[in-house]
Amino acid sequence: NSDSGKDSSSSKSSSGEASGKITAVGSTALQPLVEKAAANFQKENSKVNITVQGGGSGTGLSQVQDKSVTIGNSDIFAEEKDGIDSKKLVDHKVAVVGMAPVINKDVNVKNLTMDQVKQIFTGKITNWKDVGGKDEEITVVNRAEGSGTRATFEAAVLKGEKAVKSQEQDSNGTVQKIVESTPGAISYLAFSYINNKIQAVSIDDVKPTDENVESGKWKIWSYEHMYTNGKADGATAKFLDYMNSKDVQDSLVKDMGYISIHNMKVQKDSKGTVSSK
Amino acid sequence: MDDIQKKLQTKSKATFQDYFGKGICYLCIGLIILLVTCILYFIASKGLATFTKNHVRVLDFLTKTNWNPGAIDAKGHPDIGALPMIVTSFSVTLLAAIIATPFALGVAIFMAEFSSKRGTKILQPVIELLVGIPSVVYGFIGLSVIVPFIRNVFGGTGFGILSGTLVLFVMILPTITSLSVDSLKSVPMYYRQASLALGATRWQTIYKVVLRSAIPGILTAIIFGMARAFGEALAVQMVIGNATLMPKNLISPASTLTSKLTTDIGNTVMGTLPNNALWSLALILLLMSLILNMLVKFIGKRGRF
Amino acid sequence: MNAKKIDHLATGVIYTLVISVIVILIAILGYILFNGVPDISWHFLTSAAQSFSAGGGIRDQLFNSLYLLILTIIVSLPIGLGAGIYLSEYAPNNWTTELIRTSVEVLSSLPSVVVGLFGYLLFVIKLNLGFSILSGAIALTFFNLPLLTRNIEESLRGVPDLQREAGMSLGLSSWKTTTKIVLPAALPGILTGLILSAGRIFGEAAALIYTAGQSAPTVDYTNWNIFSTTSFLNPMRPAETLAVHIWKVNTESVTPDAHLISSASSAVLIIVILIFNLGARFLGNKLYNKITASK
Amino acid sequence: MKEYNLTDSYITDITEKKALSTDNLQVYYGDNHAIFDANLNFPRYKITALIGASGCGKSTFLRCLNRMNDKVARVDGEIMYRNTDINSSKINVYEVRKHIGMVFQRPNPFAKSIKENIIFALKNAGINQKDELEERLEQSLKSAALWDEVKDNLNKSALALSGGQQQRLCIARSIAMKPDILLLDEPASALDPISTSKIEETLQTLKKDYSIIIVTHNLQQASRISDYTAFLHLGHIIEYNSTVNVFTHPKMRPTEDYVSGNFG
Amino acid sequence: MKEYNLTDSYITDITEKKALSTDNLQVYYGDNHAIFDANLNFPRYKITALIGASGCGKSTFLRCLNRMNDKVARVDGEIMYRNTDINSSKINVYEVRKHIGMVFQRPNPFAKSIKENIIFALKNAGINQKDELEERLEQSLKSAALWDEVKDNLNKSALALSGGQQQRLCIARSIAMKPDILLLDEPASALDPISTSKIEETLQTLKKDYSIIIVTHNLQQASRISDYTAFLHLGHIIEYNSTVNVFTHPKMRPTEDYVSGNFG
Ligand SMILES: Nc1ncnc2c1ncn2[C@@H]1O[C@H](COP(=O)(O)OP(=O)(O)OP(=O)(O)O)[C@@H](O)[C@H]1O
Ligand SMILES: Nc1ncnc2c1ncn2[C@@H]1O[C@H](COP(=O)(O)OP(=O)(O)OP(=O)(O)O)[C@@H](O)[C@H]1O
Ligand SMILES: [Mg+2]
Ligand SMILES: [Mg+2]
Ligand SMILES: O=P([O-])([O-])[O-]
Repeated sequence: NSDSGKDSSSSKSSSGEASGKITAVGSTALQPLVEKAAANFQKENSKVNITVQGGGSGTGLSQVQDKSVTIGNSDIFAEEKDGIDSKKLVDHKVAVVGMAPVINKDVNVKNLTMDQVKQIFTGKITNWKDVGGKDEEITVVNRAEGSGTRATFEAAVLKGEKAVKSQEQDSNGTVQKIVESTPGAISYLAFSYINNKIQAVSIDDVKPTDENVESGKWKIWSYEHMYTNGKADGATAKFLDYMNSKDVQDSLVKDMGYISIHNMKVQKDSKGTVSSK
Repeated sequence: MDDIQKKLQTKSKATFQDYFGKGICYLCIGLIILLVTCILYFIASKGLATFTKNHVRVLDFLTKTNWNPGAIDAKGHPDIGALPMIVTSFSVTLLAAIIATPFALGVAIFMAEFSSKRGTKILQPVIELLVGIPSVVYGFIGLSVIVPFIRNVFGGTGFGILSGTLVLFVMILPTITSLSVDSLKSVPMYYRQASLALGATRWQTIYKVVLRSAIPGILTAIIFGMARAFGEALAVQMVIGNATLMPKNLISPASTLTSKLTTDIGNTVMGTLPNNALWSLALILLLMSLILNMLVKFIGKRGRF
Repeated sequence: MNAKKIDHLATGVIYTLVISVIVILIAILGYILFNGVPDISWHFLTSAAQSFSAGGGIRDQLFNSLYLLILTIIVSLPIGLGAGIYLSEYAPNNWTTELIRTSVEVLSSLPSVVVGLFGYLLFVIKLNLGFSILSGAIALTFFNLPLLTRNIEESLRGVPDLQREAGMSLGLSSWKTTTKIVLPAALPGILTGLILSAGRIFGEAAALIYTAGQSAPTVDYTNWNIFSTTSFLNPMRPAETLAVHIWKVNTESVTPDAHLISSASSAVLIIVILIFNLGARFLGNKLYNKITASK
Repeated sequence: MKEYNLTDSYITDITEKKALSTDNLQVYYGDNHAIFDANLNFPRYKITALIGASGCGKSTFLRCLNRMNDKVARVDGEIMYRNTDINSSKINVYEVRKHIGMVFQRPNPFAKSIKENIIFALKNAGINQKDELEERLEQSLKSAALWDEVKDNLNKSALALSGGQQQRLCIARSIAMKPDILLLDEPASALDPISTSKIEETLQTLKKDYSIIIVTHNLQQASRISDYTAFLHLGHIIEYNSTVNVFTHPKMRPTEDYVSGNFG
Repeated sequence: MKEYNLTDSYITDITEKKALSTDNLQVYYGDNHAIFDANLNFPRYKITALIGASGCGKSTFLRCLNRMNDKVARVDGEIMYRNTDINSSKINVYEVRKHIGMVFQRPNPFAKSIKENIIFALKNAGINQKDELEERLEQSLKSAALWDEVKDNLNKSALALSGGQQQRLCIARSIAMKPDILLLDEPASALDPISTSKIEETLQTLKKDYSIIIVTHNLQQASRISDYTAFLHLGHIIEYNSTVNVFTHPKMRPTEDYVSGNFG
């Protein structure tokens, strides 16, 4: 199926000015980036009309699968999502996002081992004093089940074990706020949401930095994907090319707090296997 | 046959005006019925798919306490129990109504009976203003004021039923108040006069005459307030903690039907079990609001002399 | 205790309740305004929002909110009027009418997320309206209608039958009587309902996230051609409203000044609702006085 | 209450031209049979009074005559007006009401200006020339003896008038439509004696051009102003005769008791 | 309306024992001065009628007498009852109203049973013995001439009574409190003549034990039942005299015009 979705009445000519209507829906994390890129893109391609919306990765994937939208934005591989037939979808990786455990500042812990993180999130360790902090109960704050951040974090950290039942929040902003204000709280956030009011934790003495992600030392990261149903063409293809161009990767992607896809020295497949590029 | 006689027997402009007006009104109400039917059908079909397509047992859904749509339990059934959410929804709703009612009634009595025109003039718009504050804003005030307050006073994380209750209390206060005012005002003036002229005090008049006859209206107001509390999502979601656990006490994180629904819906794929299960929660909400409405009707009937 | 003492006591209790409610109200409004008003500036009101950098404004969101409000009222008021008139003037007193009333009221207590998702699947996807102001307005109509209908019905019922009899006995059709006699007399009540629902529309976020969308593409405020995609009047463009903006800024935004934007936007929202409230009341009274020739 | 035989009645024959007549009129409120076999002829350019104890059906009967009971009650039988049965479902009720006007017990002016109150219905009836409207406005207010009191304030709200003035405005509003017949349901019972006598005077002058049927529970009023009187009891027309006869030589026992105050 | 001199008045001296008197009573609705310098003495165990055109201030004046105008209007001056100025702010108004009962123009029974209607206020006033309640119930209904009609249906809703019965119930409700004085504001104006005459009879018997002040716009009624009559005009008491004198030898010009129907 090579049609790029019914919303896109894109012109077939691949040269010259593209025209058409593109709707990109899905991941809220990716939305601002694509929105900004789309605005810049439309300045040069005034005949292209791009609508960018959130709704969550699940929404993005299922809508692009139904061809209701042109592009489905997702934080996770289509293969990871139940109910999505990934064979029909074409993946376009547009950025990399690193994630780190974050804790409330008063806990005063700066480093954990991968195993400790795992035990905390599976509910086996429940007090900070067991990992070198003060005597305070651990409050685990999870992202909502099915969120890309949670899927990535659990794949990298829990390795198949089940997370403890605890608080869940459906957005990064709320998690940030709760960790900031709740004593003893721990959660995880994409690098872009980490600020100086919360404590990002090193794992096995590796600091959560862009360089460590790029080199593969930091294990918790994922791609930001833009899926099309079938091969992209016309304006959609042109826009996706633009997303991958230096223009976007070296400026917007960085501004957003993401890592450029070009800088990665390792790559990950949908099963989570990491290999060097 | 004279002119008038003929006129009597033929349709006139007024007749057509009436056809026209009737047509419009039927059209409008028809449209509303269509909308309602659509949305009911939509939710019912989605919500029932959990049971028909995914073969979750209704009884399990309503009585089990483990919500785990991704997994399958020992017997091979999907592991979906909504009881924690149902219990939490009921708890916050009832508690919020219990707290809000005395305040709302106090204000309503003040506005309807104490006849201080100026007080009413100020209170009325302020109460209307409260209705317009977005849920998110209530949620954030809850998150930054109520949650820390509860944490400091009662311990725990501060997230839980109590915080949810307090936020909802403020949110349903205007609803209950303004509907109660309406119902108090509809008690005929002469009841009050009659009672006062008999030497009853103002409070005796309010309590034994006015409130008595306004009771059906006030109950309706409370139930509408409860319906609003039951369906409120964004604000509750921020302060209740969203843990699909059976609430053990008022200050442990819990999850209401709506908060679960809003938290997860964007992260699931249409047509899959996790998504259908969420729609089943919506179906419960719908049924609840139906039951609450029936209750209103019932009270209304009983209340009439 | 004698009756007079109880009277004093009850009065005291009621005053205590009223004062505590007033304190709560003032605390909430004060909290929002105190946190927000200092950050409101002309620049804030008139510049576009920023995704990653500080200093963004709410120009488009504010306009979208107002535009959506107006569109929603345009869509829902006539329907609400028609349905309200039906229920108060035409509906027979039987179980079908009760059923209609019940279903309308059930609609009013549906969580707005559900309405939003329904609107998303039906209008945005099925009817191909896309993420647009129009989809948003229709979704908002869904939960605006029940309240509005109920309110209009009750206001109409409040007008004494004497007025209807007067109209009918002059040979007026019941439609004319209703629209020209009863409706004007019911205007103040209808207005209050309208203001209340306008407040709700203005503050609604959940139903709009999936219908009117969460992005505010830059529009051209000089383009009055409502069919043009860049026109600010085009109802087919996506439109993030102020309430949605507050939601988004709080939940997903990476802008450094998210907190500031959120509190200032909340304050703006409340101020706009207040202005709307007072304005509608003022205009309504004017209109009422004009129609009824009272002063 | 005394038991009377309700099947006996005395109905006089009207020799004058008839304005309206009812033939075997029955009214039911659900199961409640409110009017039984009413056969009455109302003479033209006369005032006919309907009297009877509270709840006997005076208002019910009156309201049938211009179909105000549509949707409220079931009305069987014929009401003949200009050789047409206006109780038939084929009849255009709006036209009926233009020709048979009605004034109610409690004054019910519209919440509009005095002027608007009068010309509103006229405009709706298709009268649009300014002259005609002005003329009818003045004429009807004069007929209702209200002109002098309001002529300088025609744009004032009708609700600002006193009760008696409001009632006369309602009469003016009715007659501005130039009806044939005017029905009045206790038009003066909410008014003070001054206003009442003004209204009575008005009716006396109106009767030159209109046939008037008036319900009243004030026997003095009935005897003062009406030419014919019908006495109703429990939904039955017990006696119908010239007013003088009804009050001085009642033919039926219940009537006699009622007018002499020994009733019930 | 004719212009009369409003400062002249004729107020007769009451030689009998007084039930109530007003001294320089003034009433203001905001800026609107509604009652001017009312100085009236109401004799004990007599019926005093207040008459006058609509809006002259009859109701306003009456409502002052048991402080029903509190919060509605500003009332200056003294109202002496048992040598106490009951218009003073120190007075317990609830007690005042127990001794000075009131019945309104439109019957206003509570939506409760007949029995409940009567004992409601009694219970509020702290009377709880069953015997006493039953006794007062029967006594008051008998005084109001309603006992025979309702004694088998005391638990029926009061709203199911006819208008006249409702009004008598309201009178019974008032006198169950054993007041000294009974104020009635046009108690019969909404009723048919039968009910009206029942009420008038009731008042005649009540006057043995109560001092009664009644507002009426029915001059016949005033002359039939009252001993004294006060005529009000535009807020002024123009004439106060024995009823016979007021109706047959009015001292003042406005009174004369009013009672002879030449007023206004
Ligand atoms: N809308 C109605 N529905 C049911 N019953 C009614 C209705 N209107 C009147 N009735 C009944 O019909 C009977 C006649 O009532 P109607 O109002 O005609 O009496 P009336 O002679 O006008 O009395 P009144 O002097 O009190 O106005 C009464 O028994 C009354 O209860
Ligand atoms: N609540 C009120 N507020 C302001 N003005 C009032 C109020 N009640 C009465 N008035 C005014 O006071 C004056 C006297 O009114 P009142 O009701 O005492 O007259 P009335 O003699 O009882 O007339 P009616 O025979 O129509 O009952 C009138 O001018 C009236 O408009
Ligand atoms: Mg009647
Ligand atoms: Mg009065
Ligand atoms: O990026 P999220 O899917 O975790 O919101």
